[in-house]
Amino acid sequence: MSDVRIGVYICHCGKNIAGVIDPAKVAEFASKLPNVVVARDYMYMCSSPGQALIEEDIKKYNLNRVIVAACSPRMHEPTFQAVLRKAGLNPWLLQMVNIREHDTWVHEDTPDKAEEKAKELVAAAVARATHLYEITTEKAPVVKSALVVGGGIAGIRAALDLANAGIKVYLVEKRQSIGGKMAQLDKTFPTLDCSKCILTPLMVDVARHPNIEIYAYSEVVDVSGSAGDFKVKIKLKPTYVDWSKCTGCGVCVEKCPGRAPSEFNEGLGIRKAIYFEFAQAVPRRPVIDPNYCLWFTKGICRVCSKVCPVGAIDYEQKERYVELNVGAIVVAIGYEIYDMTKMVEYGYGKFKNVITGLQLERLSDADGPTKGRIVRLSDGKEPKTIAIVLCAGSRDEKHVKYCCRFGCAAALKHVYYIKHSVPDAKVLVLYTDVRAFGKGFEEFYQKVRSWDDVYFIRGRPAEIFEDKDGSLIFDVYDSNTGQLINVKADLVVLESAVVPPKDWEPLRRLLKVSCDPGGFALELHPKLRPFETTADGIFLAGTIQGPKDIPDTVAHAAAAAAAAIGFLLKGYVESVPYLATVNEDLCSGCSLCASVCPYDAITIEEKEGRRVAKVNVIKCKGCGACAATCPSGAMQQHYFTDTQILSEVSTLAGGAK
Amino acid sequence: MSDKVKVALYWCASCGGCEEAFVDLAEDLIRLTEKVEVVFWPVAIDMKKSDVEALPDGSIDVSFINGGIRLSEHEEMVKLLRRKSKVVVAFGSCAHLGGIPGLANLYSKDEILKYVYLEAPTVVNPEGVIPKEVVEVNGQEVELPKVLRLAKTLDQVIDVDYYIPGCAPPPDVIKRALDTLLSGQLPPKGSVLGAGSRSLCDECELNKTKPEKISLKDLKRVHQVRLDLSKCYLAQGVLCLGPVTRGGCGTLCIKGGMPCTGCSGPLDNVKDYGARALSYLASILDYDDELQAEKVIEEYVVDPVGWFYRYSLPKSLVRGRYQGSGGEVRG
Amino acid sequence: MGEGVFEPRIVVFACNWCSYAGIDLAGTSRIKYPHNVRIVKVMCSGRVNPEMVLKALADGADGVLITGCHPGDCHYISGNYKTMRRYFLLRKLLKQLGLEERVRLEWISASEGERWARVATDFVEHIRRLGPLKLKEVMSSE
Amino acid sequence: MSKFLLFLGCTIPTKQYAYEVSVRNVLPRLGIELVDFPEAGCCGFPLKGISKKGWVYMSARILSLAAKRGLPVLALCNGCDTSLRKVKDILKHDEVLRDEVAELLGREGVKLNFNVDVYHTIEVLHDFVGVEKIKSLVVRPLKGIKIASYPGCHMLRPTDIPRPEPSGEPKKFDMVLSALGAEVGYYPDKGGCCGATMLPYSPKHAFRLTASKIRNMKDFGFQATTTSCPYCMEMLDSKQEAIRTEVGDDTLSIPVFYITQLVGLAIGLKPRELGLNLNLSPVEEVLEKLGVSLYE
Repeated sequence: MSDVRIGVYICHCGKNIAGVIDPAKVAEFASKLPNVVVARDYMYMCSSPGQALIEEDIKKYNLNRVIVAACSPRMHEPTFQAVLRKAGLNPWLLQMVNIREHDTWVHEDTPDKAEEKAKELVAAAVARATHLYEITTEKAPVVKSALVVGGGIAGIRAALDLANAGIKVYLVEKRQSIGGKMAQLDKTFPTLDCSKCILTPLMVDVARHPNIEIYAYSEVVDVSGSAGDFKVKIKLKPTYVDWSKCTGCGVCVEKCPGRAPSEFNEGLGIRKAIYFEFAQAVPRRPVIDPNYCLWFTKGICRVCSKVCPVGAIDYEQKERYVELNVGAIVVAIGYEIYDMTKMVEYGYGKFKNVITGLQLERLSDADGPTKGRIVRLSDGKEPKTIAIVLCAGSRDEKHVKYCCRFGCAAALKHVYYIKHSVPDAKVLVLYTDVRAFGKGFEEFYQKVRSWDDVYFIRGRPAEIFEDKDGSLIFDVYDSNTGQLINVKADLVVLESAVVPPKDWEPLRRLLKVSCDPGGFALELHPKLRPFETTADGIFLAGTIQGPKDIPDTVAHAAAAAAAAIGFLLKGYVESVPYLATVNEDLCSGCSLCASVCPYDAITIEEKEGRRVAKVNVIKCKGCGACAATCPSGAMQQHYFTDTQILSEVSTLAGGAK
Repeated sequence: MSDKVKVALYWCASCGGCEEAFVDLAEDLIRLTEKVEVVFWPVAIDMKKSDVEALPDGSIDVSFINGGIRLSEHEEMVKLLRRKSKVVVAFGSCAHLGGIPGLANLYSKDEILKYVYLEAPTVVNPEGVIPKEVVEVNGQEVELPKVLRLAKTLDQVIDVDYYIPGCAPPPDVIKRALDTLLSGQLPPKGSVLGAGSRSLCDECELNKTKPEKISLKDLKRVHQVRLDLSKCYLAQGVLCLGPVTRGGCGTLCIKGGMPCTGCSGPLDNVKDYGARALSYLASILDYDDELQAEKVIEEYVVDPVGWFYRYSLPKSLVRGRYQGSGGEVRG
Repeated sequence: MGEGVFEPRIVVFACNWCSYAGIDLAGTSRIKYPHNVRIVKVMCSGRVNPEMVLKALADGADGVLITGCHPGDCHYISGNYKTMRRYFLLRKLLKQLGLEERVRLEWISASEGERWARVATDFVEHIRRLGPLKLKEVMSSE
Repeated sequence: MSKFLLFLGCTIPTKQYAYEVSVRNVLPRLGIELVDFPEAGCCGFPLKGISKKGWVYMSARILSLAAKRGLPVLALCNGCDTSLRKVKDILKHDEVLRDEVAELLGREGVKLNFNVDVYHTIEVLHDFVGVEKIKSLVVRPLKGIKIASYPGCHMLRPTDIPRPEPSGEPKKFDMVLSALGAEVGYYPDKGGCCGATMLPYSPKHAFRLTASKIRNMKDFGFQATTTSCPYCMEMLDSKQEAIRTEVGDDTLSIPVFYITQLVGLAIGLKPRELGLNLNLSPVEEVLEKLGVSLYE
């Protein structure tokens, strides 16, 4: 390292840093460290004047290392690397120091210790920076196509936006039809327009779009490759119907004698053994459910194959697999409602007349199991007293800590359903808070609150018991009036909590996406980059990132699509800088590095009669396992060499001397 | 006479093997005597400390010192030799890295004395006598050399110019080292002489037979397995320290059917031999299940220090068993 | 150090994808924890060579904490498994050297800001109870 | 043959002898070996609200002593069972408290070790003996008797630690009862609290709580009830008279048994061998149906 010239820049980040420690003091300390030519502090380093300051210094003092002590590198490393590039320096001569997230934000109680810590972190960075060197990265082309996982409203919107931008889209849906939860809803709040009426046209657009290929009744089973060039393996579950022949006439469904509980109707009502999810299903291609089909269960019937005019029925059909090559992946697999049987005290699953909000949607839907009549499931009678329980499982230490973000508005909508179907019904809304934050929500809330026989009680039921006549009895403490109220209701509707779908965890691991405490996908930044993930080329659309109502979901999906479009149209991805690199002179070809490489990126090759390790820069993802395993130190990782790490470690361990 | 290179040879805590190694030079030793004049070599020539003290400072060209530093006497002698010599060479694993006697750093000085003089099965010591530093023999106070708290390497006591590795250094290594020293143009200070600049695998014939990926289900110790001498031992599940050990010895042990135990020590830029060895061994164990991995390691790796620091405990970053506040608290 | 209450010096290795993000999260959520921890970022805990851990102890750290993604979550498929195995073996070695209480391995995911704060607090207290290490001084004193 | 340390706690040996008598006579006949555990003291549960450390210490002591014996613990009392399991959980996570407790135990030369299994009566009956075996031993089926299982709240709660009835409902109870030939079924507030904890400071409310349980049982046509908790027994059985007076309703009368007493009856033991003479509720009503005399 001949003539190392380091510039150190301490950011105030307004009061975020300067409110706890004195950046000037840290800069003053830094200026005395070896190889440091200039050290300054500034209000906002990331602001354009702040950036300009660094740029000028680089030229003025011809610096060849730059240290910025500010926020987390995960936030602004790219920003400052750009500054170096602009000033003609290799971006990997930059060293960030995290004195905000790792210091001032967590140690404000002990300011002088925080300042001491900041100084030590800077000292360590200086020690490390001394050993930095230029790193050149390569540009790899991106495949101009995208995979959208999940065909709910989020997936639909994302797919359409991508496709309209001229990008080839593969839309994978695990069920027979796209449409997702929104298709199950009767109406949408607060405007109360019919859900299907606004959804189905979009579903048709998807089906018709030249750039969109739908893989319904399919699942993602494997993902390899990397951003810009993913290889995705899709499993097409056996439908026992040759969709290429099928015309969707539906005779088979009509004639099928087999009966099964309808998933689409949340277990209320039945469907045929060969079925469409619902009338407007897209694609309009039926599937046979072997668990209920008489041919599969009893070896009789075969009616469908007899009536099919095109001979599309194929009982022998096996699952098939297709390999897709895409540049970006949009995850839009939505949510699932929390298993209400886990809340034993509410008796869901035990007592027939305790139902979920989604089940109420099906009851209220004109083409639902009761043709739109709201009834008690125990005896089909019209309920006179209905209790709607909000936050069922949500905001609950024992179950789901977070808010579902649409339960309140949904409950108001459900009051409307009930009053609409049973005008003289008495409705009790048991709430914790009514959070009417959305556009038009508060107005809607006021309206519903003003209706007769609608009572808002601030409290949750203690424990729900079933009376002999199937009606439900429970106590609820109304914290507004301080009264303990004994309720006897004909029907209890639970506005259930929201959780990620069961199949998210395996997919998450394939995609290497982190998750938040609730299990939802973790966004790259909660405010600035809520639809991207830490994994490049993988984007989030809708509720898989966290509970959302329909407007937010659609906005989120469109944003994800836009981000994906930007990523794909940029045309290239930069290779990781942190690649493994061999000092062939030192290498003895012991092949231990090759043994531990998870990507088979290292091979042992013959060179001048010696065996030496060779790194395949395309395959290498830069984890550094090889470098940590190499017994001689011949294998190193760019930007994380032994010398760089050890010098940092030893400074931190010894403290700022 | 005076044009001959003046050399001194001295041993500290040593088994004598390093002295033997010189004799093993055989006829080369004769040729050597034409070039050098031995001014001090307690093993071969009857000379006393006073003879060395009598020499003018810096009058010895090269001192070869073997053995670890365990007694105050060793410190005294090597400091003296340092003063008298232009060049000091740490000869053999003990002087270089601490060697086998360095493993005693796992025990406190008292534990050692207690064991050696009272508990060792071969000891007969009815009065339970333990040597003291000062003893009275008929009215006279006799002073014995002090046993140091920890065994040390030579360079932990005096400034060392070069190292010759090995336990003991094989003749070829010594020959190459001497040639370099006598050639006149000396390598940079601190160099390891006569040995290779890469790890042992580089010169090992079995390296070719090594599969591209080694992954071990179970580890075996040499006595538990019939080794296929034509294939890489490590790949057969036996700990061979070749990958982490400096080459140059010509893989003598491996040719003799034994895996490398690492007497030549680490390569230049390795800070801690044992840690590096440990790292690669753990990395190639084929266990991803926490409990299983823990179990296999617990069961098989009986004595990690003995494995990974056999010759280099005093030279390691930790240097021995920590006797301070931390170690004993809670189990 | 030395003056008044003993303030341990702890070096933490954190992987970029899970643990470092988790530690950042603790910051953004303003979850307080002792100032004694000093974080060293690596791309993957699998990059951490035991040599680095010993180096930290030898150069004055009182404790070392290695953190990585939970098993199965590694951004690089299997890096944390290698870390785990190295840690088990290292711990056994440190037991012989009387130092096993000084090093710990913890899994911290990107969402576990609170858990990180707990782990950090717990480890700092643990080391505080063990007292200063002063490895160099102790091991080179006569 | 599974072996357990018989941990009685403090309520049973002081006022609920019937439980101990029936357990000692019934379980061995089901192939369970009981080992006396005299060195164990109070589990400390009542201290919970006053001194966490004190409580944890007392339960930790019992766990450690059990670990020394190398046998799993059978805790007859719901409170003890909960206390021991909760403390295991606390010690697992709280390193500081762990050290403090270890120090306290050290004073009497006891080494802290909470690596010991704790089981409750119902688990021994259902998980270890098994309903099939019980069925096979029944000689006097409880045919035609509708029995309300009343496990006591701690069988089901708190749910953050393993509970004897993990389903949130007394399923094991009902399966054992069915095995004995009895009729079982649902009634409101089956898993509710008996009120015992309120007894010291508000007997009135405690009694009302128990009253509501008995009322529900009778409303849903039950002829008897059974529990596995000495506290619930205290409320349902011993205090039944007092409850009737408190709420002024003489119909609130129901025979109350320990689950072990019912098993004993079904496998043909004499009432006295089950301490049934110590029950204060009208158990005769059931005995008559079975054609057994309390004093035979």
